Amino acid sequence: MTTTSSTPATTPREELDAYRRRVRAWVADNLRKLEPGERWEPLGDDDDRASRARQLQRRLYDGGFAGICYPTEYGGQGLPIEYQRVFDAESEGYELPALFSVPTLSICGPTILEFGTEEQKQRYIPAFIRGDELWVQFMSEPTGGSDMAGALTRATRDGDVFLLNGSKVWSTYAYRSDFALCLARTNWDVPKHRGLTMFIVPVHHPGITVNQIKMVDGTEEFCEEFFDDAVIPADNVLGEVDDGWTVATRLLFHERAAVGGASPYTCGRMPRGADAGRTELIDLAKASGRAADPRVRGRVGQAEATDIVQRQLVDRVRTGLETGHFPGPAGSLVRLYAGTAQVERVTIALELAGDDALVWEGDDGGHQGIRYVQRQAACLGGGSTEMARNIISERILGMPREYAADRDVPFRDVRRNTMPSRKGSG
Amino acid sequence: MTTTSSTPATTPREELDAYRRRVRAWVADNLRKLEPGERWEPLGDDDDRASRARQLQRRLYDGGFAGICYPTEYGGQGLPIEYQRVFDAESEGYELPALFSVPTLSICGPTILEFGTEEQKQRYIPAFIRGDELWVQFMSEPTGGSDMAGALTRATRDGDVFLLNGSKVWSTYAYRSDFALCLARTNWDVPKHRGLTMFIVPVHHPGITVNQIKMVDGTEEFCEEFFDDAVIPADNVLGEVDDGWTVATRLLFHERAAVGGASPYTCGRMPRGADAGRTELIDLAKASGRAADPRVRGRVGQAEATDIVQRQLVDRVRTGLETGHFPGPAGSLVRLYAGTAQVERVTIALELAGDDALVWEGDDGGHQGIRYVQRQAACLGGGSTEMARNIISERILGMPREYAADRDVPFRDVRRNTMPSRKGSG
Amino acid sequence: MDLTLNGDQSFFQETTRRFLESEAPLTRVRELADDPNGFDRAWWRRGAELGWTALVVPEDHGGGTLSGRPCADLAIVAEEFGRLVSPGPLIPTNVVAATVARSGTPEQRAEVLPAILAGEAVAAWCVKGPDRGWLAGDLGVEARRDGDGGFVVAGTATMVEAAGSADWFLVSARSADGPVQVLLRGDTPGIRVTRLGGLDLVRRFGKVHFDDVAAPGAAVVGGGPGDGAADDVGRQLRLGAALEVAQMAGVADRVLELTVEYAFDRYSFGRPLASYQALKHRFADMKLWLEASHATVEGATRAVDDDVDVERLVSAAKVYVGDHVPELVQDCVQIHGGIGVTWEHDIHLYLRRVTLGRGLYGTPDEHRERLAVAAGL
Amino acid sequence: MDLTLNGDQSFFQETTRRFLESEAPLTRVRELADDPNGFDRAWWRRGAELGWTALVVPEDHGGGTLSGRPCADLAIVAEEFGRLVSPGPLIPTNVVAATVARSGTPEQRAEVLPAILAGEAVAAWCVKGPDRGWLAGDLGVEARRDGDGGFVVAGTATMVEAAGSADWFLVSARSADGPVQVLLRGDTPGIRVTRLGGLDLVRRFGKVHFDDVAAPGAAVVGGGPGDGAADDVGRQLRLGAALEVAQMAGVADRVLELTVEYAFDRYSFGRPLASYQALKHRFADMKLWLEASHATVEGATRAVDDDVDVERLVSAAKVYVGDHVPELVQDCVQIHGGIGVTWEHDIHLYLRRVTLGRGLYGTPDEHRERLAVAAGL
Repeated sequence: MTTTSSTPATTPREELDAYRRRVRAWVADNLRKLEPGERWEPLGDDDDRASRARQLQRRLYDGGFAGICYPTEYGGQGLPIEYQRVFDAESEGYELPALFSVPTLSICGPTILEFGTEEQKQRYIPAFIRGDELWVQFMSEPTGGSDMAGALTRATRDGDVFLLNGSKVWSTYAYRSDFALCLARTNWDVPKHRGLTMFIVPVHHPGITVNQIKMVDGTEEFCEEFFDDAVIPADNVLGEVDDGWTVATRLLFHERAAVGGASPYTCGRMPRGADAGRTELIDLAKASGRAADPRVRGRVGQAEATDIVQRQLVDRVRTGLETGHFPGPAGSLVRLYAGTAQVERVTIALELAGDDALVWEGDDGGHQGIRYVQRQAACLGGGSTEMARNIISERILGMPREYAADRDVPFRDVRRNTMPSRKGSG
Repeated sequence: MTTTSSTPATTPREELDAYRRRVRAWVADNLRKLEPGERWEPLGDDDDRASRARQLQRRLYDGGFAGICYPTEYGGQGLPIEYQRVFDAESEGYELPALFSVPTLSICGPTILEFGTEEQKQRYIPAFIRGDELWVQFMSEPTGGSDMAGALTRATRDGDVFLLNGSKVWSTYAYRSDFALCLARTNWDVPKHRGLTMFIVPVHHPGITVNQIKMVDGTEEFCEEFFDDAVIPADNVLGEVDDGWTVATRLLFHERAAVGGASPYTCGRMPRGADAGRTELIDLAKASGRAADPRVRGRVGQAEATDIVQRQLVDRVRTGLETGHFPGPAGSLVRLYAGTAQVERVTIALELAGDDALVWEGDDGGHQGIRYVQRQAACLGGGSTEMARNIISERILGMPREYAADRDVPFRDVRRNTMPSRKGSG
Repeated sequence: MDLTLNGDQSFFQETTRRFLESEAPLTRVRELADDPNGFDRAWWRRGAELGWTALVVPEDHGGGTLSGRPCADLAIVAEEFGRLVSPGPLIPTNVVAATVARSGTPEQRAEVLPAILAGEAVAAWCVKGPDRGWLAGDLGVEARRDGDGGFVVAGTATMVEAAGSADWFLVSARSADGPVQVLLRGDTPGIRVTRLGGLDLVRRFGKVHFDDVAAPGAAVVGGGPGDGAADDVGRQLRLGAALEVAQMAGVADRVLELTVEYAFDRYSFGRPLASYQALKHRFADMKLWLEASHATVEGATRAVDDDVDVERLVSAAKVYVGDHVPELVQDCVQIHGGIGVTWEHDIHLYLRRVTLGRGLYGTPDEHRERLAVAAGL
Repeated sequence: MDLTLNGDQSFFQETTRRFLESEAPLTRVRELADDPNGFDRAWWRRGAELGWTALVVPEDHGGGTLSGRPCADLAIVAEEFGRLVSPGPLIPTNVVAATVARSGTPEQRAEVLPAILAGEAVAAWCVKGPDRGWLAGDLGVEARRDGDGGFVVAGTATMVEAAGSADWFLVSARSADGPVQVLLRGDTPGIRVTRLGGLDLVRRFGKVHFDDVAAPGAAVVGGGPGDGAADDVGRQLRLGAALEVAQMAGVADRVLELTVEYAFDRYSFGRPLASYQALKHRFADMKLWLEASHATVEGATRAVDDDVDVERLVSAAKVYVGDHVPELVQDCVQIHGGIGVTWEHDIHLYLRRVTLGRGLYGTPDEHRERLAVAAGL
């Protein structure tokens, strides 16, 4: 395989310290140091961002630092998690390919690794480790809200292919991605969890339309997809037909692990908005001319504390998951904290910005006001905070599950949202 | 009837303005003006408080201002609500008998008026209007929480009497009261709402033990009662046997009206703790030596706003109930606001008091700390804020009722709290 | 909503609502987002015909109230504006009209009021200096005496609503003898307007620069510097704040209404959202915030009309509504889920409006401070 | 709880918990409410035998850590103290012992440490002046030079824990040459202790008055006034704060545990409380607050041990735990219902403990200010 032609996995296994030295040297020579508060793949024209990610992933691959915990036979380095963590620590503050780290390498990848046939694994895993192909999730639906298993998108068997019809939403960068894991209903006569199938779907494909969704803050990273008799070969089924929920459950587990910072497959420590947020808040406080006001100072101190505790909680949850002190769903603690912390941060920023958040000279301004209008996105994307609270109470504290009216009912008989919900309310 | 021997109801009906002038004159001559922040029946030895209330009620009666909206044939003045409101306005800031206003006159009284037999009405109503007899509610039970209809106290028919067994809790001043309305189960073979009966129970009676409950702040106004084969004549049934929930529902309605300020039977405008709280907060802020700190000033301003809006909400809900814009349950809005406002007030006071809330010289001190430890009482007494939120969402917004596992089930088959819950948790 | 509207008021509310629904639906509001002025003059004239600019003007100047309470009457319009995030210079024009009617010279009244009443003239109020608070009283513009009762006005005022389309500017300025107000034509030489971008889709603001503008004695409102002018400025602030919170309450009313409907219609796991207790309790809190907001708006508008305890009651309303209504709308966004943060969904129009309203005429922090002062701290 | 305890630490935690459960159950704590000192000396000696006072003292002085991280080790005890609102001068005695071990003279170490290690001696720390903050650095007691390296100490310190039973006082005083610390016997002439009533049932505090107390050179800790002493005072504050939040986290842990049990056992309308989503979501928030509190307590204790970024991390912990743990306990009171506010129910013992802990060694407000400074504001 061509993939093995790059830097071979170090055998016999290199000592962690030696590895650390090698990483440090390579990072310094091959990656770009970020400006304070700068994010990975700095937002610009989207084209740049996606292709930038591909370049960076390729660079990691050539350096022998791509897919560190992936098996060597699929182009990975076959090393244990400690090595990835060493890389993460040493590369902190440098630019890395966010779009590959999540969801490609840490969510879609591990799911394929678990459920893929040998052919599927050989075909897809090396390609994304190399940075050739970017993946995305087709899970949420316009009518579905938090109820992933209530998918209405249907895949109808027709000989050795399936015909895909319906729509998905909230896929990130789908219009720049190559493949998607798509959950669709293949059986309507059984309860909802037992009639689903997971498909590997080429994003740019006849019968698939991808639209970007304009958000309140003007960004258009999220997409919605419409499927109109899109032809998907039966070979593209991941796992078993009608057993898609098993696959989806693991995919969601990997998502929580990635978000919770406990996945061995994420690459690098995401530069945290909080850092940016932090310097930003202090600049705002100074700009406001009220830096001496104890209320202003108190709000900055509050944001500081919230930010510090967030890092500490992430570390604790990661440790707890690794040591087995915490069950898998503990990732939801991090998710809930992240949502509420961001709400606090944005609200404080609005307060500190004063008039500048409401009116501004020139075309560019009001950032804090616009962030405030977009605020709740932090409590919705990647599983709502409501779902996180359900998971924490039911699966960490063991409290009774919410009554679900669709349990054990053939899905076709379940009361569900008929009208598309993507409508204005005015 | 002796009751008619006091000032006769003014007939033909006196003009409101003339009435106002008469009230104003009488109040000035017969009632005591309160100190700023002073409550009715200033807390002292409990004995004083209860007998003080009896004296005051008697004084109102002799002046012809007791039971203004009660029918004349039962010792009232038979006037419409406007007259009571005039009295309330004119008597604001003077001492009035709180213990009679609520629950005797505004909760127990109207319930007797609605469901009592002629004999019962003649026997009991004039006596409390005169200030001779104080009433209390025996509704809550140690194992019951918010679920009044889940009463376990049982009344067993034995010829022309009932034998009462079980216990009640959270009755205010029971040890100083004369009669109680007591909800007990008379039928265990029907769903919970259909097996209850309301009894008129003499508080100081063989087989009834009344204990005061010491609260976290040291007060002992609340009581618990234990019934041990207490003999209650069948004549003391209020309403129909097994139809007690109908009576209880109206009693709870009258309670909400009284709390919501919409009852025609309450007497006077309760001097609001908020007033006391307000001056108190300002004193605390000054005493703290931090009166110039914008954070301290902001907290005082916050408490001010919360207090002002509370009065405005009470007025709005009263108007809404009177004009029919709001349904009866709207009283729950006032109840919810009162709870959350008190939580805010007490928390701000703790903040302003600083060390003085935590340590103090001498025997008497730490009031703000102790109030803080008692804080949640404001969200529990008189129906918890959780119940208020249920009522608002279900009976004002019309949202689906919570699933109740005891609906339509014979009560003896309902899963309930067996162990007495009045136990320490350590 | 005020629970004690009289017949005229209810009818007025009805006609205003119907007019806005048909002549300025949200689709129209979205179109106006690209209009430099954010509203259409002809449309504004029709609103004026309904009485939007007449309520704070006494009858002998061609205006008139419905209930004898001009602020309460006008709050009805403001609330309807909130329900449909309507365009138009409602608040500044009325704030200026009220002062001209109360304190203007006969000439000023004759010249300005008829045009405002007819919806022909738009007026804006210049009060807030850059980097200054609303309530601190440190005005951004300075007025220097300039012979025979006139002044030279210099400085900059910001957050001036409708500055870009104003035919008249009421300028609150500081002078050696205390605050003074002058009324100037929009085209007065030396006045420069910088149009500002803003969070709200259609309410427009500007910075107004005064480069030594000559304001003759005839332009002075309320008889020159001193207590009279200071009192007028205070009344303007309170009227503006009262109308702003009324508008915010209207937003809360409409958004909660929409979200409750949504919770009934929307199914999750085979159950309507409205059946989930965690959401029901949040709806209960929001219902409380809404009713308490209505209560305090009513208290504030009546206080403005009666001029009794008005500073405290307006500040309490600005604190309560400013703290709760934006959070109410945010939680409604949350309940809507992802679509709630898309451009296509209308709820962000409402969130923008209340985020703006929270800051105008004094933030909750500024009004808390004012309440602390009033409390004797 | 720290998720990475080593074997020795886990064993130590176990033995401490078992000892407290058998020798200081809540019934005993309630009895001690009437004890002037709030704890029993013999009992304290037995606790000392378990190592409660040895962890911050280096081995060559007879102490020793379990993990090489004295503060982290001691936090284990503090957390157990929180779980059972235990009595005893745990924090002040250890704070003083740590400083004597680190900066005391050989004589001071020899005289004080063995007695503390044996549980024979109780030590208290005098730092906070009446009406002064914890962190402002303006100490309440003044020290004037008095020939050959000695000082005369005058003034009052308040919120001195265990003042009434202290055999030794470590006094942080301001002097012309900067802060200075002296170690004085409890019976030193001129020291007067006023016992204070307090919110906590068994943790006792006092005001300590110094009427021109003579402190000889031999009493000075850390070589006189200056940076060394200032550094010691800072370390004492941080150690005290870290142990205080550890104790508060222990309270939160136990109270949430009890309330979750209660929610499973308690039925309302035929359903367990734990099945009501509105409560489930509040429990989820509380679980988050608990885990985040544990996380930041761990961060703070490690920072104290490693002396890295310690001021920020201790302040963050005091802010987060101080804001969330009392509210967590309050919500658990709410879920318990009426019995939660009765004297008979134990939950108020926990609420008293965390309300006190919130204020000791700096309120959340004070630590927010400190974080703002650290952030460069």
